[in-house]
Amino acid sequence: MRYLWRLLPLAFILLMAGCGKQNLSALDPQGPVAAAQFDLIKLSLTIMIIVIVVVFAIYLFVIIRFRERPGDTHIPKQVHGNKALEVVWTVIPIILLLFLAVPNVMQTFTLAEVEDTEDSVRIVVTAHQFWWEFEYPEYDVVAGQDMYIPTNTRINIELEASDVIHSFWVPALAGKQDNVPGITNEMWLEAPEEGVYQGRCTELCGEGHWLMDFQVIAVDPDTFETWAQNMATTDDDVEEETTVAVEGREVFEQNCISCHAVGGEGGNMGPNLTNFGEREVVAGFLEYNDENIADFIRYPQEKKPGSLMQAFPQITDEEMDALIDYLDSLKVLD
Amino acid sequence: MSNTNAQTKSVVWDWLTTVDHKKIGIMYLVAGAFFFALGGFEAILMRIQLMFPEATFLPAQTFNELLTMHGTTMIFLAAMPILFGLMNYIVPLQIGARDVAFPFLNSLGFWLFLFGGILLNLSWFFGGAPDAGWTAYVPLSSEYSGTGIDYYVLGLQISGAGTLIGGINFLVTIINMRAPGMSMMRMPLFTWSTFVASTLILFAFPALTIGLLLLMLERIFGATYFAVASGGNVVIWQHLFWIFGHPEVYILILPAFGIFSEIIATFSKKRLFGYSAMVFATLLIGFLGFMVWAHHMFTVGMGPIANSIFAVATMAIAVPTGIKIFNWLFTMWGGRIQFTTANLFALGFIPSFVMGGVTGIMLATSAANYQFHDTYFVVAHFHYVIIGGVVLGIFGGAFYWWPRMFGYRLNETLGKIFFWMFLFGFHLTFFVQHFLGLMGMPRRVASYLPGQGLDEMNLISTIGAFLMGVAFIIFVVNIFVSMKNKETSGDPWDGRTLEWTIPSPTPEYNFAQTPLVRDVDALWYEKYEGEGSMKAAEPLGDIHMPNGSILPVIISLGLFIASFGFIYHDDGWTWVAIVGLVITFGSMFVRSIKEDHGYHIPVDEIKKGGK
Amino acid sequence: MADQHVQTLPPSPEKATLEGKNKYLGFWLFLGGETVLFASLFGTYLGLRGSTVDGPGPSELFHLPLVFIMTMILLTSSLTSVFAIISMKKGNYKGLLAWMTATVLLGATFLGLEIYEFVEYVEHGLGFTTSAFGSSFYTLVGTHGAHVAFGIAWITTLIIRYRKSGLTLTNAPKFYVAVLYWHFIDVVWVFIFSVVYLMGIGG
Amino acid sequence: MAQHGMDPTAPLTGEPTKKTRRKLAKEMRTQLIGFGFMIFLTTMAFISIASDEIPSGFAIPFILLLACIQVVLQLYIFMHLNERGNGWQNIMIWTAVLIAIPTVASLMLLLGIVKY
Ligand code: HEA
Ligand code: HEA
Ligand code: HEC
Ligand code: CUA
Ligand SMILES: [Cu+2]
Repeated sequence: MRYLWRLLPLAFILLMAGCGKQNLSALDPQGPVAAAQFDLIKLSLTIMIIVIVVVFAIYLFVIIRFRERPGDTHIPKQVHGNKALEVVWTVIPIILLLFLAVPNVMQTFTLAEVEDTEDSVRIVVTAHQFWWEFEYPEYDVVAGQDMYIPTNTRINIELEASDVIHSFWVPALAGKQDNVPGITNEMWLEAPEEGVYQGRCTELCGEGHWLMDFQVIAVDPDTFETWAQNMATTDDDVEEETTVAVEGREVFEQNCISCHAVGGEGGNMGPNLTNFGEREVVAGFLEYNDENIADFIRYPQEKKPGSLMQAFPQITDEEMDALIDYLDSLKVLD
Repeated sequence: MSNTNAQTKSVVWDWLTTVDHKKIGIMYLVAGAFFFALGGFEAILMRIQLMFPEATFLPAQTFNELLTMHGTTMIFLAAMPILFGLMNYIVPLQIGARDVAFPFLNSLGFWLFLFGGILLNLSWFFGGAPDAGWTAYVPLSSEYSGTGIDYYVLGLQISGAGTLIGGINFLVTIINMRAPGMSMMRMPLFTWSTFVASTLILFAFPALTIGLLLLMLERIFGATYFAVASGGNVVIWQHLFWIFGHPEVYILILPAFGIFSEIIATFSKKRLFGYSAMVFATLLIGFLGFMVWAHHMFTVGMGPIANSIFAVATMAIAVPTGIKIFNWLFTMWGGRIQFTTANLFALGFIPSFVMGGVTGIMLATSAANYQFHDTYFVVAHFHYVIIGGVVLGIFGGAFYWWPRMFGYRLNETLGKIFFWMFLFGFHLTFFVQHFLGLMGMPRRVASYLPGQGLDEMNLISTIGAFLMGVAFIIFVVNIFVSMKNKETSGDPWDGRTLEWTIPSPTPEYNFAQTPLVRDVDALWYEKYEGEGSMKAAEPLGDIHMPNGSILPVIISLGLFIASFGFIYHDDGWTWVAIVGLVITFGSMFVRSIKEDHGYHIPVDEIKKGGK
Repeated sequence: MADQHVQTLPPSPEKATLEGKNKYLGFWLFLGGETVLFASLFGTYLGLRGSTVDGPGPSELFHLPLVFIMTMILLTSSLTSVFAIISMKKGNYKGLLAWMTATVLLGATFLGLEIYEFVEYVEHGLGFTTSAFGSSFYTLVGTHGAHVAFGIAWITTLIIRYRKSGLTLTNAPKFYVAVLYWHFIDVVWVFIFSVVYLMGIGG
Repeated sequence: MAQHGMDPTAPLTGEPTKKTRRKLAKEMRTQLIGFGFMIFLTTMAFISIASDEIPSGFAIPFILLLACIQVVLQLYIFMHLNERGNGWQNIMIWTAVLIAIPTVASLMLLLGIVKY
């Protein structure tokens, strides 16, 4: 019997093996928080499968055994009820629920414990229609779209919103919490493995909701340290490799700086672009290539409906090449 | 005053002014079915868009409008009104009454619902439908959305008022107008569940009324309850919405439970197993339903104590629900189960609903809910309970009571094809959505990206939705092709309860003589243990009937007109609001000063009709 | 029909007919709904009462003497409506109308004072849109005020409509139910003066 | 049905019975005492806030208690909930109160500002 119980979730996982992307699925947890939640999911699922099996068994027995057969016209005995049975099916569910409720309450409190420790990293995540801002108060760093974290380190996250409610979800690392205007929510997570984890907004926040994706990039703590230092210290003169990039910087300073910051300077109406050259995706979801970057800058609303970035159809091809060169050169790691 | 007005009125006028609970019931059914088709159509459009990744069948904005209107339409304008239709028609018959307690208000409730529903749907033509989800979370719905939300607010406010009136009406009817001998503990379960659902309406809808009022004042008159910049708080809306919203889902499911209790007992040819436990469980579900609303808000940041309390309270609902499930199973145990279409729906319900119910308990696991919340897992859960529970209940009830309501039986063969296709399509659509959610697909997304392992299951889901659509069309066809099968017997299923004691078609006064009830399942008792037919509790005499009135239509119309004045009040339309309100309050005034004592149907006529 | 019947006064004319019973019960149920309705408003107010932003707060605005007078007036109007029902049960129809009129007049005075109060607050800088506190305050107290206004209109209609008819089995439930409504308005006010005004001043 | 033989529009004539009249006289007394009590409770509430002697830590719960007492008095004296035949009315009103309590509490506390 015991053996059977353990088998059930296993069967389920086998069923699901190969389903979903590793860095996206909640069924393939990559960190302690997601793992704890997955354990609860398995526990609850096990209990639910027991319930389903019992109900289905009685059900099938009843409808087969007591079906009306041709010519049968007997009047069944009009039973009123049965006290003992009633007690049984009241008490057993209560016991089953206790098995779920107790660990759940414990986990609920564990997941709510957000305390800074010596080597924990704090990140303030501010959600905007339809992009993400990550501030590292301990490092004086602001990043956009890509959330860099050190592996094996407790990451304490503060969630805020600048306009409507959003929700911060990185299924492979941790369940979600909402970014609510006027309220600060907290959560924590940890990533043991280096990698890129897909994150997304899960609260309907307007037209661009479905594309409000971001990435969590876990790197080893040393790399992270370098990243954070460079993010904080790079100032305006990013090493410009080509003169084209210098031209590009001019275009950028004319058009874009009011909304986008690079190296500490510029507005914050759009994502910080200090490390844009290291993005894997543009605007959270577009493959990183010149064409997509150009298209997005010219017609952001066509690429990402609802996007609040201003469109720049007037930028010439030449300017665009320079601009992209410049954006490409914005790197902080090596 | 007591004139027998036998004037022949035009058919349309007759329906517009009727206060007969049976006609009002039928109007609810027709309007509800229309909105069901509309909401289903909207669902099909969404499923087409989600069939393939990055599809461009619908713009994101339109998708958001569709999902909002689909949810709102299905809950407020389809499921609830259809249930109201069945309650209206059946409950007075089940308790041996000639009408509901307030026939005039009954009619008013219907027209308010209808005009509210029309208003909501007109938004499609005037600047776009609401787009913030059926839950209309602020500040998206208060500061970041267009006029669609105004239609949502006012449409729901008006139809909600109708629902509240209906709820009070059922309560008073059930408490005060039961036939002699029909004690509370002899009432059929459908009546009981109507009673509890009406209580939930009575206490849940006011919270929605206030929520909508605040949202309206905020949007139209600049109030700042939710505006963070002026010290407002956006979580207030969520509480108000869910204090209403969670009981609402039990308002939907309890009547369906009632329907299944009737069907299962009838077609097992057995008395309901554990009647008093069933009643008690219904009451308990109703009560607990009010104490768990915050399980929709686990991720909003209330804190771990609050989350834990609401999680455990939510799980507790499994117990009374389980009691009901097992009582149904044991009603069938030892019975003689007939597989009529109506009963097929009940039999399809049990496994489907249990699957949806247990995922509800999984969702209630607060720490795990952080993974489930706002994903397709939730979508799968609630369609399993709503379609596997409420919608199957509605169709089961339709097949069961059709001969009573319309005087003919629906075709069984077509009915069974419909059932199997619908059930199969339903599981196909929604089973895979559990996995979609866990694999990282949020709900309310206008599309998804390829290469994330979500493609195949979305395609499967859409195919299932098409099957449901085709099945529904078969049902509609069935309605028309079956019309010729006139049902002459008033008791086609060997029924157990009072509604089957009446000849078919149902006379407008229901019972020539109020029946005397001697046991649960009054008719069954008389048929198999008593004297074969119902005893009468009163001598044959004139029957008092209420007069019809057009005022309900006018009152509702006034509010409908006033709504436009509010919505466009910035454009100088305030006078429209005033005109509308004058119409409404004016006709209420007329109603209150005009005494109307109805008329009597003389004995002779009853003798003719009741032969 | 029954026109010749002599109708003698039953002990509870408001519940003598099925219609009367239905109305009586239905109205109580409605009051149950109203309870949740006002609870929602009270909750919202309590949630937001600290959010005065730059506008004035409760302790700067509220004046106990005015609220005390308003409370006494409303309480007294509840009593006059009780007298009205006692008159009704005695078969004293004139008394019923007279006491109902007194109730309406007291109610109107109350409403007048409330309007005066609101005007005063607006002058002191608390508009409907000034702050979340302002919005929720006006909504809660204003909804109560709207109930008072509706009650006044309702009872006035009854008085005018039935000024000559004498007490009948039709209008007895109507008067009775209107009085129930009036008491309920008073019940809500008890919480308003305690929770909004007294707690607003007391901390 | 019940109203057979009754004409709802005919003015009700005749005197109340002796018994009814005695009951009404007693009722009058109850109502007046109740009213006096309500005035007293209200005045107490106002005084406890107006006076500087009483700390608000005591005054606030005290006035809330007074409000609850007063409401119960209103319901049972003015509104006659105590009379026979009001079973359903009592059930429904108290259910409403039972639902109102968590409603108010959660709107006050569970707004995400302070985490519980
Ligand atoms: C008819 C409608 C209906 C019904 C009946 C239910 C029933 C239940 N629901 Fe569901 N629910 C919805 C409609 C419904 N729900 C809707 C529409 C939403 C989404 C709203 C939105 O966000 O848009 C929702 C969302 C929802 C959530 C929020 C999810 C989220 O957004 O994160 C939760 C969380 O707790 C939940 C829980 C439950 C529970 C515990 C039950 C229970 O009542 C189920 C009880 C039944 C059983 C458990 C099965 C039978 C029992 C037994 C056989 C006994 C033994 C069982 C055990 C021991 C487990 N529901
Ligand atoms: C009673 C409630 C109810 C019912 C019955 C349904 C029925 C269906 N629902 Fe839905 N649904 C909700 C309530 C309901 N739903 C709610 C509350 C939401 C949340 C909204 C939100 O997020 O705000 C939702 C959301 C929702 C989503 C998620 C949207 C999103 O998050 O992006 C999806 C996606 O698949 C979906 C699909 C369906 C389908 C395929 C059906 C099918 O069962 C529909 C079947 C209907 C038909 C089969 C009718 C077909 C009619 C025709 C084909 C026209 C023909 C006409 C004639 C013959 C006259 N629903
Ligand atoms: C009105 C303010 C505004 C201006 C001006 C603006 N942007 Fe943006 N930009 C945004 C916003 C907002 C976003 C986020 C869009 C989204 O993802 O929804 C964004 C996103 C981007 C992105 C994707 C960022 C990422 O992290 O993937 C790039 C690249 C970009 N902008 C480049 C530019 C360039 C180049 C210019 C000038 C030619 C410019 N922007 C001008 C507001 C602006
Ligand atoms: Cu942000 Cu959805
Ligand atoms: Cu719920």
